[in-house]
Amino acid sequence: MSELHRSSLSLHVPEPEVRPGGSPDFSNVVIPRAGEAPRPEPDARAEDIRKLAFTIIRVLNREGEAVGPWAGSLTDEQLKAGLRHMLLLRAFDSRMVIAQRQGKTSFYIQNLGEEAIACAFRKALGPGDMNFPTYRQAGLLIAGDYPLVTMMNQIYSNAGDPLKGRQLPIMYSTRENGFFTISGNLATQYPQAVGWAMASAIKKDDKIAAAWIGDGSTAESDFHAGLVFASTYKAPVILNVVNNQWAISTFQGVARGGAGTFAARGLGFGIPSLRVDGNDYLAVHAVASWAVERARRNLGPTLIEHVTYRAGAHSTSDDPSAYRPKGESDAWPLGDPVIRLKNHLIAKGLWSEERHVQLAAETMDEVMSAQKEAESLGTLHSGDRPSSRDMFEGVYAEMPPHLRRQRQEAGV
Amino acid sequence: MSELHRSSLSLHVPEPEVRPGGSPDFSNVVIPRAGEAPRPEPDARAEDIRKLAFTIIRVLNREGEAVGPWAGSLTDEQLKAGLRHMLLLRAFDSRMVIAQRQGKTSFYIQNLGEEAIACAFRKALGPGDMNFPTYRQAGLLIAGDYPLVTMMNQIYSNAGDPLKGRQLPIMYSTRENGFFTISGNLATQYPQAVGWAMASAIKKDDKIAAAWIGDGSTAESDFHAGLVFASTYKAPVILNVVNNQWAISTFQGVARGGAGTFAARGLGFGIPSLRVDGNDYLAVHAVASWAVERARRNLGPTLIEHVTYRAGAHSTSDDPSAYRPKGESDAWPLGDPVIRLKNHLIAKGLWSEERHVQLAAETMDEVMSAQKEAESLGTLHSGDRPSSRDMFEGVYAEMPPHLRRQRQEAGV
Amino acid sequence: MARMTMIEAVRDAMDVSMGQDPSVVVFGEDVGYFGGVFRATQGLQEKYGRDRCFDAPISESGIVGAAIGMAANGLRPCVEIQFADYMYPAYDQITQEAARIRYRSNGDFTCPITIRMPTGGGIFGGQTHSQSPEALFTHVSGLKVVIPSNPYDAKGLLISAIEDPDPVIFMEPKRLYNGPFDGHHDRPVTPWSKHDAGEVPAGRYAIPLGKAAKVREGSGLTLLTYGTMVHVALAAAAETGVDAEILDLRTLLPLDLDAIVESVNKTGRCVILHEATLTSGFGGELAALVAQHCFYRLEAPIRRVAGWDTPYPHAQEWAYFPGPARVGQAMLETMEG
Amino acid sequence: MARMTMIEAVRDAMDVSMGQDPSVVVFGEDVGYFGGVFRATQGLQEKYGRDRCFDAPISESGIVGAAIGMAANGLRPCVEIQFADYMYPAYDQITQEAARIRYRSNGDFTCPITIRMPTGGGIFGGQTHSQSPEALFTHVSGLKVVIPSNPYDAKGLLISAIEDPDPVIFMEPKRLYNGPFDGHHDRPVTPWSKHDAGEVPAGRYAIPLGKAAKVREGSGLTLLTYGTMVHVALAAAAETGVDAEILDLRTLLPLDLDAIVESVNKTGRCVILHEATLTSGFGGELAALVAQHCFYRLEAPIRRVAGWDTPYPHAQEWAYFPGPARVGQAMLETMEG
Ligand SMILES: Cc1ncc(C[n+]2csc(CCOP(=O)(O)OP(=O)(O)O)c2C)c(N)n1
Ligand SMILES: Cc1ncc(C[n+]2csc(CCOP(=O)(O)OP(=O)(O)O)c2C)c(N)n1
Ligand SMILES: [Mg+2]
Ligand SMILES: [Mg+2]
Repeated sequence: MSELHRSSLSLHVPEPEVRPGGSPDFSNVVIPRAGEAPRPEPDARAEDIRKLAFTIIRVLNREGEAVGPWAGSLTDEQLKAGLRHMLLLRAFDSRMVIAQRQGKTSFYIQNLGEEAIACAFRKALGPGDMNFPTYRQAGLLIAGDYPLVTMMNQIYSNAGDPLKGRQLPIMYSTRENGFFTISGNLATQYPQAVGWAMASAIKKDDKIAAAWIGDGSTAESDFHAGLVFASTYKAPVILNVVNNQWAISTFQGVARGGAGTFAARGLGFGIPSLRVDGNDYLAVHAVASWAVERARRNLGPTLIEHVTYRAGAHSTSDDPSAYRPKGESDAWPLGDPVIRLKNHLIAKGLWSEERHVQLAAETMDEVMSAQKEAESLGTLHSGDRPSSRDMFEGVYAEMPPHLRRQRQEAGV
Repeated sequence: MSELHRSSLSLHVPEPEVRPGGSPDFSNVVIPRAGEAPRPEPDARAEDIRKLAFTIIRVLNREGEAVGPWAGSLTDEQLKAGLRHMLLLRAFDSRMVIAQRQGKTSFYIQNLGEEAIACAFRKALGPGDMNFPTYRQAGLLIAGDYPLVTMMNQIYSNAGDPLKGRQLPIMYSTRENGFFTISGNLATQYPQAVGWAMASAIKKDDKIAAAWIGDGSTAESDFHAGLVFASTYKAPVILNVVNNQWAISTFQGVARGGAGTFAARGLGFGIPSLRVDGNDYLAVHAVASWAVERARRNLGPTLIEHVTYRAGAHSTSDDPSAYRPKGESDAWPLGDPVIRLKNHLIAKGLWSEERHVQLAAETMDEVMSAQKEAESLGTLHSGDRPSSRDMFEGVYAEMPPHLRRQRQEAGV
Repeated sequence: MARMTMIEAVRDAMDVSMGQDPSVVVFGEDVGYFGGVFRATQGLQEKYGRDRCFDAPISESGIVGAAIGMAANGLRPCVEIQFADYMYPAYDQITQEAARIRYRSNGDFTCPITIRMPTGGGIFGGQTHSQSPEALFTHVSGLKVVIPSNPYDAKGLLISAIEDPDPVIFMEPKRLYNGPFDGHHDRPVTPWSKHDAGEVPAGRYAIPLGKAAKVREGSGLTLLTYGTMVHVALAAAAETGVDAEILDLRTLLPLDLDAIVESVNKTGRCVILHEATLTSGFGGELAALVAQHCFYRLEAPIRRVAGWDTPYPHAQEWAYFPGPARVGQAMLETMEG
Repeated sequence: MARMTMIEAVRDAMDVSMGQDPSVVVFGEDVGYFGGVFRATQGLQEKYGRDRCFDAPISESGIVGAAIGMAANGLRPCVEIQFADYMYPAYDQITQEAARIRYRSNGDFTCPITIRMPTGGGIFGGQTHSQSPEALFTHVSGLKVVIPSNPYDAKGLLISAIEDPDPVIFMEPKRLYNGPFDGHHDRPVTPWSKHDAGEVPAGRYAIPLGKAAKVREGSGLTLLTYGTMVHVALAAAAETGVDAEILDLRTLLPLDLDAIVESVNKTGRCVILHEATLTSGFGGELAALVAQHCFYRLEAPIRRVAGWDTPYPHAQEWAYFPGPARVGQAMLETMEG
């Protein structure tokens, strides 16, 4: 029986520092210096490297130099390709947001501010590896050289849509490009990625998997299921958490709770867990490569928290000015991933402002010509489209009698 | 693109050290000395006391002395009462296992070897606090002086069953005694306990909640949901994990995976997490009281991993000799909770072997006379029983028309 | 009396309930500061404080699980699942826990919670923003299932749901939030301000659970439906000229069987309409009940019009949606025999 | 040919499948070393190795989620959910993922998984070891749902399920594991060794999914059922003397509608029987289909006999279970009009 004096309880409801009307304030976000974090051996034990779950691994410093033990995973050509991918993705986003506003499709989700993560990560993977992405990893496709026009066909649900109009825009699927069919239900793909990786191990194959989830979605149960299975079977999987500070209108503190970081969750499972500067193309690539090596060498899973900021709206259905202060994106202390890589290339003498403007124009051209091609195949409400017949196909490998009857009834 | 030489992967499937045919081996279980673990202030931060998640807090040493900073939370009278509760529970279990074999009920689950946990924990709670137990916390009721005969009535589904025969045996419910209705679905009660505690905080009440789960069930998704909500809202709840080494035939390593302990899971949420010797009545009570103080002072949740061993079968439907070696229970290095508390009382000069035998006989008498009384009210297949009419009641507060029709159709 | 949209009516119901009963709390994903992605809870946090209206982590099982615990501790939580399509992680807590707490504890614990969820399609939401999973709840003893079709009913039914001593699934047809959509997606939308059922009295009023509404009196056939489809049925009747008696069931569980039997016994014909997938949908139960209770009065086979047995597609939304043309045809066929 | 129990037949099907196809893997709670709480996987780990048959953590969503990922990577997982009552944490993965992977990816990814689960009551298992949740699966486009009623069918259907290119829910009536239980709980149990359907050929054979079996030829009425209730129906026919034609549906989705319509058109009367709760159970769908397709041949109302609309109680098990007496009475009433 407690002898304590009982004082009354009260509910703690976490809230972000600032809401609309206030001025952006990230003074509580501690940003370690670039180059500071050590780079352990890939076979290090989770417990021995736990500090990496509470810092931010960074390579690019303020001067645009690549510093520290995580630097050096990419050649000059690879860096330039990375910049191109990010610009392509940015151009793609900007065109598709407009296309949605023009009614050419119903919905779009952009990647603004987070381009480095998926673009750099993709380059650390090999052929045959499989991503289980969320809706905010289009960079995996762009950096994988998946045709822009096919992406747009999907977005437009037009005659060229490989998914026959069945899926919401941006819910891509391409086995060939290592991109698992996106689900609209959050977090479900986490245990699936682990299962895919377990199958690889069961088959004694050498392919690995990557799971993706947002900060807010780590609260979902399937995040736990994924971690449990990855931890128990030491599956060759990389468990990515993209912490872009927001889950629609909800700041990351609501999912994170009392833990300092999302990477800390992985430590609870004995999974080596690292935080990386998600706006630093070089850092993402280096950390991803480290995790890929671990997986490939059968050393088990790695959790990576990518620290970034969702610079755009959640989706085309959302207006963030209702819940976060103006200019918060500009105040974000990790900067813009495109500008930072550009500055690095310039610092290295590989690049110039002029060439950058030119590349931006080129990538925009590329996107626009893809768009033209896609639109020639139709958009959501005009032109050629997947048929109603397509709606009845593919529910099963073979159409069962009741669906056949329904298709007849529908007269298609 | 990875440049690694690709060697083939293989699946890691954790297995216990020994299976039937082998000899029990707990040499890998590190047992720290009693009295060694420090006792932090209740407002300590999770990060600052993380070592307590990887050790075992123990009070009783081999000589039966209470040592170290966690000693001293109980008076002599309370200790003797504790011994009595554990003996009562043990007698209760032994009679009910036999009753099940005799066909007086369909099912039973015993608490053998784990008596200290629920019995001691219950005494750290105050009136109005609420437990969300699993099927293996009958000690909460016994130590709460809930009538044995009512428990048996439930087990027998007889005319005195407060649950009208609707529930499987041992799925007790008593709001008055701070015991939430047990669910047969594992882990579901974890977020419920947190919600109960949140309600207490919302109402500015001073009551707290305790959640209970087994080692195997921590793999369930609802364990995660509970931790997320507890961490985010700093709910006044104690999150108990009873690690009795087994989940039916599955050893704890399958749920625990690569983490050293189950307490480690709590650290991933920034929740102060402690491991305690679950076979040490004094240690359990001390740690529970510490956590109760935290909750009561609005300092938030605590996770407690109780390290123990399931000395009996999983349930009356199970025969553990099929999956674990003979004598494993005797080899368990933390000993038997009853004997340990007995030895402590003897060491303190408060007790003797004779009085112990006498108490054991008394508690058995108490159980047997309760059993007689319960059986006079009926058992599952004979005597007075809840009616078929009771089956239709209580689905809703008011019986809707379709159930009324069905009850008529059933002619009851 | 004011004209309200259905979202405003839903919000007003929560406002009234929170105002009259301090044990009513509201939470869910994005419902706090922001007021919910459909803005159903806008202003409630400001009015009632952060501990009575707050954001939840994205964990539907946590939301419902916590609500159950709160209810056991004397509160009346009214929680939001952002889309009905996202209720699945909470399905265990809803069906195995909330629905059975009273029964298994013999009333020692109860579970007065309301679980709101926008339901149905018609907004190009694809497979995961369009579902109508009501039949997955109607099979569960211990739940009540409510689906309003207009602002007036929405407010009165939601107040009843929140005041109900048992768990209520409250499904809000999202295509009706702004106006009475009749299935003609290519015509301009009528706003609720132009519709009588957009008249919503101020303050508390309750519409009892378990009672259907006759939204059109008729003698040719009986059409049983609920939610968005009420308006589609009305349009089909108008367009075909079939003198349909249209019942808006409003509560699916418990069901107003008397109203159904009375009407079908009168008309002798029955069409059942819902947006959810046909097979094993709630229409099956309705057809079975009508076939059983009205057998000797039926003059034609009972026809069901429903979503096809496919996932809800994106581009083919209007081929999937059981619009006025399909409903009208089923009515005409039913009149013929 | 050997006489087998249903558990042995199920085990044999997995054994045959694992033997012929290295991509078949089996996992679930307690299925590895121990061989499962019902011993369905006994010996498989020893025979095929730890990486083809292993214990899973107690996480049904993890089990099904991982199986989906494995299937996408070329395996054919056959997983066990320890009791159907524990499938709810996996319901999201089953219905929103497994069922839709093929459709949403247009065949780019597929999901050939089998999810076995013991189902039904009759073992005094109370609310959480007795449920029959088949209707929660039959409403989901993209799933197949199979329920065998004897060892011969169990083996042939499980082999078909494992070989099927799409996800199959395989429900095993646990009351039938050891013998053909006819609902007379107070009589001695007949073992499968005394029953013809206990004859199970060695090696591979497949029973096609989607085909019902006529287990009793008759002309008085048609009785539609599956699982345990097949034997209860047979007992009721024998005891009442009603000349019932009894169809064991075996696969609920896709359904053998032709066999149903043919039989009911012949007999003109129909009784539907299942153990699951009545309201919104699969019987509703069956009744709706019969009412639609056989309307002009029906001579009496369709009757449904089912579990009551309450949670499955413990002590009142035999009052809940739709035994031969209730079934017989429904048959007699249906013969009368
Ligand atoms: C199971 C489920 N619940 C809720 C939603 C609605 N929803 C879509 S995105 C989103 C926020 C996700 O935030 P986060 O995980 O941080 O990812 P981000 O959008 O920031 O990339 C929510 C709540 C959903 N899609 N699925
Ligand atoms: C959701 C769910 N899945 C599976 C089961 C079956 N089951 C009952 S007890 C048990 C083992 C639980 O082990 P643990 O959590 O360690 O608790 P213990 O029995 O050791 O006290 C299992 C798998 C269940 N009851 N509920
Ligand atoms: Mg986010
Ligand atoms: Mg255990």
